[in-house]
Amino acid sequence: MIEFRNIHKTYDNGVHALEGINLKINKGEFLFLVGPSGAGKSTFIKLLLKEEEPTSGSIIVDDEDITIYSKRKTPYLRRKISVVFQDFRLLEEKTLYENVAFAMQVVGASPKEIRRQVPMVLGMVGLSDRAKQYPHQLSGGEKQRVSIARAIVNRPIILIADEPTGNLDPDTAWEVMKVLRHISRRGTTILMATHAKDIVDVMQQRVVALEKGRIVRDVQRGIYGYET
Amino acid sequence: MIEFRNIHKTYDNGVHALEGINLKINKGEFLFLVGPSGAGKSTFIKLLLKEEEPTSGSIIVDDEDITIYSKRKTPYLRRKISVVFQDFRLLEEKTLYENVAFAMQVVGASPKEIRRQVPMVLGMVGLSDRAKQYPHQLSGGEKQRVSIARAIVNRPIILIADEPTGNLDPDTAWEVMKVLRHISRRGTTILMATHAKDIVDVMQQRVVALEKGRIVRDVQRGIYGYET
Amino acid sequence: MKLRSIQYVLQQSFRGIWRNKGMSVASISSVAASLTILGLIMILILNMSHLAGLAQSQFDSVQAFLVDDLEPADIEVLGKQIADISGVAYVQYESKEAALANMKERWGQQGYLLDTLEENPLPNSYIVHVGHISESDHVVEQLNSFTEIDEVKYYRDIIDNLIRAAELIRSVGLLVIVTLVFITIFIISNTIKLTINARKREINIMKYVGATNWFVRWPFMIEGTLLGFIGACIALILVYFGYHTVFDMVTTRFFVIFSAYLLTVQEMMSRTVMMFIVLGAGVGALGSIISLRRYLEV
Amino acid sequence: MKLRSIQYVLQQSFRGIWRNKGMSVASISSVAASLTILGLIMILILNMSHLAGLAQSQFDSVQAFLVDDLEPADIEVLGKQIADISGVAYVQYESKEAALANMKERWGQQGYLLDTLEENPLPNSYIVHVGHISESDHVVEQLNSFTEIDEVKYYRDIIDNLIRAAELIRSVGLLVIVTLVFITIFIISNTIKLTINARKREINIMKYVGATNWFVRWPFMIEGTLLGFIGACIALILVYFGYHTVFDMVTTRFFVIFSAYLLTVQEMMSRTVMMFIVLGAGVGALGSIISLRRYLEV
Ligand SMILES: Nc1ncnc2c1ncn2[C@@H]1O[C@H](COP(=O)(O)OP(=O)(O)OP(=O)(O)O)[C@@H](O)[C@H]1O
Ligand SMILES: Nc1ncnc2c1ncn2[C@@H]1O[C@H](COP(=O)(O)OP(=O)(O)OP(=O)(O)O)[C@@H](O)[C@H]1O
Ligand SMILES: [Mg+2]
Ligand SMILES: [Mg+2]
Repeated sequence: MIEFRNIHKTYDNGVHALEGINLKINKGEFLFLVGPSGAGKSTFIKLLLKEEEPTSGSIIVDDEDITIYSKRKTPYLRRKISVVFQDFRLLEEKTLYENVAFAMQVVGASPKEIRRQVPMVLGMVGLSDRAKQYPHQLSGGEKQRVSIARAIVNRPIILIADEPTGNLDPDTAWEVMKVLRHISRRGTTILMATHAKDIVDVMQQRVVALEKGRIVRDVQRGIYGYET
Repeated sequence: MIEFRNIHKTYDNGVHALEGINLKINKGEFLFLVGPSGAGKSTFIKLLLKEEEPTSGSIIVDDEDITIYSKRKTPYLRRKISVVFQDFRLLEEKTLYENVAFAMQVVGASPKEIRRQVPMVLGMVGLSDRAKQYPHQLSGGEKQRVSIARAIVNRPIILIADEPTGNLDPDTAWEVMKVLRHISRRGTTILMATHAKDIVDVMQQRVVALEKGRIVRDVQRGIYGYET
Repeated sequence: MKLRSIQYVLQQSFRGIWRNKGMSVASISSVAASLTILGLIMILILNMSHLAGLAQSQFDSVQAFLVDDLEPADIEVLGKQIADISGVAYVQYESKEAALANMKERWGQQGYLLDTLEENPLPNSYIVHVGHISESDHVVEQLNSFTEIDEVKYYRDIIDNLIRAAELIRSVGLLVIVTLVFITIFIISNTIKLTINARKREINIMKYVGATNWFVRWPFMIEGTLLGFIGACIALILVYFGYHTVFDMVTTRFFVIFSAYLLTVQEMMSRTVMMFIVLGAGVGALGSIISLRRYLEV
Repeated sequence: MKLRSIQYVLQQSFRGIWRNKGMSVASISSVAASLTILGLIMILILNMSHLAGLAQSQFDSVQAFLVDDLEPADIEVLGKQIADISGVAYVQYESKEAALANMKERWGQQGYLLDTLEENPLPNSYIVHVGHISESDHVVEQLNSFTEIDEVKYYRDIIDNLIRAAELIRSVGLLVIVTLVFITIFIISNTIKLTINARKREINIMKYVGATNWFVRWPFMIEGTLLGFIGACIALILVYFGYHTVFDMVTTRFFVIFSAYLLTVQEMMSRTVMMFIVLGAGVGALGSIISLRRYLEV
């Protein structure tokens, strides 16, 4: 499903964010990406989305090498891979409903489908009654949940989440994890960058640990593994 | 130092964010504000900063009632109270150094002081070598630390932190907590809204728990107290 | 494009305008302002050029004095021959008696001086009206080749100066209008650029949820077109009422006869309507597409 | 304000311009474009008004015909009296002989008609030059009160028309210029507004770190002033070279004599330099302050 082949990424300012990453993620897998601040987790995700280009190496998604992909096809790549961003990236001038509906309009969903699907996912993240409000009227945790709703509404084949529980209290965080586990069971590949030790330890899934741009650990049914 | 007297806050859309808050915080206290997503923690902080006005009730800061304060004096209130924002609020077009220096220029610090103080606080949050970079070149955790550096550089008498460890790995989070404890020992009053159960449990400080806009618990040397 | 998409695009465009009210008003008014200026200048220049044309028509005649002793029949034949010269509009005969009477009338107060003349020294003549002032030279040349014609009189200097002046007004005017059209295009596209710049975050997010470039572009393009179109309409209304007022003021308060020399409000509008709408809407649309380009590169 | 603060403000302003290069260029060029238009129109209108003034000076004389049988001494006394009338610039005497000779010369080809006259029927006259065309009426009135003066001749219609035309050009011209100044102010302040709108987040953050309103305002104001000032300078350079080119073209390629009737490039610049700089920089500064207002309310 996803394969990183000897990926290096050096930013313009000389920071070596990733140094020789080799990783294979299978269809339907649930993978935690952990590591200290600045380890390269977000960079890893940005490369998958073609938000940044790797300095060397190649990335295979769904049997296609996306590093030699034409710019034109980027939108279609991003429809396969949904993302929950660390900074939410909601459209300030659209209501929650519209923010989620927008992701469906982009892929050309029918109004009927949209009317059925959007309230459903807003319900899944517990925001049914806030549908008509704007992002600036929400608390941090609520914004994060809208971002999750938008990411899952199109039933993507790959879901990437960058710190999706960073602004959530433990209870709400677990609600979100249940949603993710649910869609993972439906066959979606999930890649989640996180610092939430509790969650990683309890979920018992594959854990890949990054440190200074390198993979230092890759275990099935792993734990967070950093001292606190 | 800070006193909330029967504070109610209802937003324009009818959400009752705070309902009858009475709370007294003494000088030099270290207080955790906990509660589920949407409980009213950020609203509590916004009222203190006059980002929002309470619907009723009064707030006393440093012996002055800030609810009857003139708009003109708001900047001086904000110099007493430094804030680490949940969404960082860094100036995108300034380097880290400039972002921190800016907070000092605002209060009219001398260039000499600025040159001494800024590198010091950047060192405290472990970002000395990134001083010349821009916010968009940083990872989420790094941005959060810049935001903390900016908040402490002026040695405020009150420091408010909204989820300051949300994007940090446990190790870095503890580094940040050490910095906060350090300035707390110097006499700064600290108010921290957080979901980080581990941290609250270990720190053994006063814990105020909000739920649906009401204070449901207020204990000295408390713990996070929500099930996970 | 599917019907559903068209509906989506239109809906997004109107919402875009409405949600960014402040900026929409700013863009529309900048477009209106610059087109209004263009309209003002066009009024000035077109009228000057029109006046130059009218002035020329006052000097479109050439007087051909005939030799003495021609038979009436010869004179008539000559008249027909002159009328056949290419460029000649029509011909008028003035007998020597008529010429003297005219002269006396023109001299007015001093006309009595002519009463002391023993005989009429003036020749018979044809007044030859040319179709266009620029053909005078050629007509005069032809007239000189007739043996029956003694001398040809025409306002050579005035005609030359008028032709030059008209040429000058036309070329300077064209230069000014073309310059202005470019400046207008510039201001409009700048405004659209600033409007879009303020929304780069929005565009960025759209791209990250998987929107294709055209999916992002369409609503912005329609929005730019609408802003430009509304601006153009406002400018047209301003130009229309502005010119109407000035026209009325000039023709009633100053010279009534002036009305004949000014382009009518209708003529003016017929020259500006299409131009303004194309400029406003076209530049709005193009400006949107071009300004979007750099933000779509993500 | 402390020296340190001034240094801070200037530094921030230049950085602001540099870091928002794209928008700075857009603002500067919109300001330059609208002031250039204003310059173009001012060239047109000031020149038209200047030409009208020159045309008037061609008709600044009145001819007073004297009654017959005046002694040369009386004539001389009368001349002095006329010269004393307020509004009279200077007086020229034309004897009846000189008048006839002039007339003969004017008639040219047909001058021989005058040779048959038995006696000179023309009167002696004074040609009275008035200081300004608008004083003609008053001078004529005074002249009519002399018994030695038989009749006063002047180009009443032409003078009236010229006065009206000049008045028309002045009032329509003033209207157009004032309208344009407003439109220019509008475009400049709109541009500044759009520029600031795109930076509202920045302003918002400044306020949250405890900046006073003036601390936020100063750099933006200086920035607006600089953008406006640079735009004004570019417009001045364009107007200068543009007018220089057209002026040269008109005076060499068309009528050499025209140069006397056009405002020189220097005269033109002396009228625009201050105006443009005040408009560009002033509106830039004011526009910044006004546009900032709503973003400072946090
Ligand atoms: N656009 C950029 N330009 C330059 N350097 C960058 C850029 N983005 C990230 N970096 C640097 O690359 C390194 C890896 O960053 P990345 O965002 O991948 O970290 P992360 O693992 O997501 O950290 P966090 O947990 O704090 O979000 C960091 O040192 C960061 O400063
Ligand atoms: N500007 C606003 N307009 C309307 N409603 C708002 C606004 N800001 C917050 N709210 C609502 O008020 C309630 C309290 O929000 P607040 O941001 O204080 O929560 P919080 O405790 O900080 O939550 P979190 O942990 O998710 O950040 C929420 O239901 C939120 O949706
Ligand atoms: Mg990250
Ligand atoms: Mg909050």
